[in-house]
Amino acid sequence: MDPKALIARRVAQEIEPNTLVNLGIGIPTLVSDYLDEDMGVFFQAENGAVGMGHRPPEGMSDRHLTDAGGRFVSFVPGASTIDSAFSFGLIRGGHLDLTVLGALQVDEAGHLANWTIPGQYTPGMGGAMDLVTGAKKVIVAMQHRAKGEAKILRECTLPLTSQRRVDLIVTELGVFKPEDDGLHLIERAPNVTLEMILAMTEARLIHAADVPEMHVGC
Amino acid sequence: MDPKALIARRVAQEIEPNTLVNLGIGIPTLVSDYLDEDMGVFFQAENGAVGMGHRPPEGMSDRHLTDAGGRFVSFVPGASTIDSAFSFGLIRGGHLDLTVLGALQVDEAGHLANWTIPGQYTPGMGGAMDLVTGAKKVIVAMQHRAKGEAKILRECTLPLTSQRRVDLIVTELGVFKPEDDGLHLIERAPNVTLEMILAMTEARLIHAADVPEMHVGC
Amino acid sequence: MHLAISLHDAVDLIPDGASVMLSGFMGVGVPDGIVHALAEAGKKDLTLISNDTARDTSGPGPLFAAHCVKKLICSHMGLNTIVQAQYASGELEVELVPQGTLVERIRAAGVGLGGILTPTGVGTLVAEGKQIIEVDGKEYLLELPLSADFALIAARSCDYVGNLSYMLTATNFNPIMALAGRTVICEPEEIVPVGVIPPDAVKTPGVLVDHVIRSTT
Amino acid sequence: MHLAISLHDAVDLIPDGASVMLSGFMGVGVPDGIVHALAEAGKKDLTLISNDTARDTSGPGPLFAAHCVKKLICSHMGLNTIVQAQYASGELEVELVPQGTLVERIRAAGVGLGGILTPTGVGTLVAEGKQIIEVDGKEYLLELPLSADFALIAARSCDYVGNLSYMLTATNFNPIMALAGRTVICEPEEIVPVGVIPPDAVKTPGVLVDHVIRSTT
Repeated sequence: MDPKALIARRVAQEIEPNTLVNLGIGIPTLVSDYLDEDMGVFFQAENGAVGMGHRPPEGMSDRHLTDAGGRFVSFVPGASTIDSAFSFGLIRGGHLDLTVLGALQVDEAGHLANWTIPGQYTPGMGGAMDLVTGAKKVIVAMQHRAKGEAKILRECTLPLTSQRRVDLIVTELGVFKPEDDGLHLIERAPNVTLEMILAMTEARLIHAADVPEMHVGC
Repeated sequence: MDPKALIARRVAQEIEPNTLVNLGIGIPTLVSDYLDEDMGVFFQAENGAVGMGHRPPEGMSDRHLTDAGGRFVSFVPGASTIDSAFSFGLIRGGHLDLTVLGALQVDEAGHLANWTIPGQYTPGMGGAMDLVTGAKKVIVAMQHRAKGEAKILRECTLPLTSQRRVDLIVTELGVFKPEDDGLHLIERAPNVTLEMILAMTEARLIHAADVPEMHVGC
Repeated sequence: MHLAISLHDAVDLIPDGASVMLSGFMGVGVPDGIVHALAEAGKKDLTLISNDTARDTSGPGPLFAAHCVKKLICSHMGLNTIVQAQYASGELEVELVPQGTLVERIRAAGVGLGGILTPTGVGTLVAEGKQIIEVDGKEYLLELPLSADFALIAARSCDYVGNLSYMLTATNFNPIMALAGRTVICEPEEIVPVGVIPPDAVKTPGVLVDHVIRSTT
Repeated sequence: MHLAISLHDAVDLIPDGASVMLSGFMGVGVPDGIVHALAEAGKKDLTLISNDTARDTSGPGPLFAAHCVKKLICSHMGLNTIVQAQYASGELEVELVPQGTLVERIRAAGVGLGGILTPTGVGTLVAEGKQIIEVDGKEYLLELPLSADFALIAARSCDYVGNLSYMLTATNFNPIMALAGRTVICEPEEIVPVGVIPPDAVKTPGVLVDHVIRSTT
């Protein structure tokens, strides 16, 4: 399976019915493709939409209805519009059940760095700091390494997005859960061995002798 | 002229066209009777109305449209509804051009006390503290004395409503303006002498030798 | 999907001793059905957060008549003789909060702020015991968030995903309290099919609403 | 009564060196007419407060292309290559603010708060130089109000007393900035007679709006 699709499918399993969910750009956006539309999940966009749906059919897009990237979207039945203060009120106030974001780095403490690389051009944190700080649950969805470098580290070297511990990390190699005692490897991807994961990860991992395999049902 | 009507007429002269005005209960409420309806003044009610109008005709009242006292009102053309946070955002944010309130006491420094008498039952400050602190202009409209006691004092003996200096005090005897150097008597009511005012006022008054008479045009 | 529940079930959700925000302003925009039902059920030791206490038989009035309330946090209690009597006798503990501060404290809890700085109350009795913070040479009171176990709110219309719209001055505290209750129970005037309330007319998205009371009529 | 003014007169109101809030999100809900007119007028040394910088030719883009902006306060500038170049060359000073903090700072200015306490940014670079206040054992950043000489906003409909309604996600920062500009200039898609926007559909009461731009078409 395509690594990105694998990650998105696994993250989709974490989504509870009747919840409010915010998906970041990149892999997180793919998650909605693997959800049952009858689950009653509402997708939030920071720019002020609750109940965002798919890209509208050709000729039916409207310049007043876009996602946080400025792309045309549609509304699902029961959607609503909110202003930016209300939108971040939902995020920071703990009303957002889940946010799924990408990462530059995560570490054993569950800290996430995803907004700036010192010395390089920084586009800005946008809503990331509020999302990571405020959402009830934060899942990092990312490819396990970037340009041959480990992204799951003992300690982030890049500036943090929040001091809040993320709840789950899903990569194409496995699923990781930061706890008080450290970072737990709780699942490995199909056809991936424990040894491969340990070799590709800088962080120290706590794991059972026999790590169960991810089920993504396909 | 009836003292209350005199006060209300004089306060009405202070109202500028195209402004947002909040009138407290009692004498302040009467002020709207003496305004030209073409002035473009919008009356705010703390409970969330911008553009409150008169009591509706018999049979046309609606339980969803009331003033801050819970009485049925109507909307003028161009009225709008706001929630309580927005309503006090207008008040505290300096968007309310004028509030007219009653007082228990005012003093030479322009301090107002109108919400509690220690040892007596205190109904609560409601929106008074926000109104006095936040409105661009605060006018006190009150009868000059209460139960034979002076209400314009050297220094308030009752707990203050705000540390903000009010802009004008209008009674049935005269008009008073607190400034840096003290409390100025700037107008006397028709048929009221300077001596009468001085005798009825505990505060020290700064005044011209010949205090001009109030014009209320009736 | 927010299952509509009966008034009876809604009342059962609220235990004695709970903190309860009740919306409304002088009896307007109050969920009257659940107020009466809580009073009839004889709930005890509630902490009630409400802008005002309306009159003896309106707004939160029935809760005081039935001795349900131990502590009241409000901006005004002036027109309710039962509240006055219970306050005088010491049965009722009262915390008075300026109205703009009250709604902003509730909002702060609802939107995840640790507090707000307001000029209201500086130099008055309201400042007692509160931290004063100076910004640009001006003093402000640090006012803290105010949340509650339950927010009981009234709406004009509600759809089956819990989206709410309000009408005119019956709006007042409703959309703010809907953000701040840990459990939000709405008593709408009508429940309508999903889609009937246009997205721009929704003032409280359904994701904030936990339970909707089905009309008993 | 808010007299509708021409685009030309609106541009004349804004001097070089002014601080300007510009609403919109990735080019949606932006008053594009006045943006282009300010760029063509060659305004200088503006401080621009905007959520993002959209793209080179959308949203606030034209203001950067015409070198109107000296300082930018925003949450994201990632997709505008002109902004990137001006930032890299040192022509443009940039202050990055988390989006939720940005909108809440603007709101604080608009509603007369001296600041707000937010958990966002604690323990990050954003906390540098800011006061940390502990409430109930949790740390918050004290974030200060953000106002501007002008707020330039876009609306769906505007009536002749300045009441505004917005449409869908073109709402975004508009109603918040309408509270916080010392002078508020609105560019609506349409101007309608008073009474056409129902009281409950008004999201910005006309009392907040100083000038409305008459369509040039």
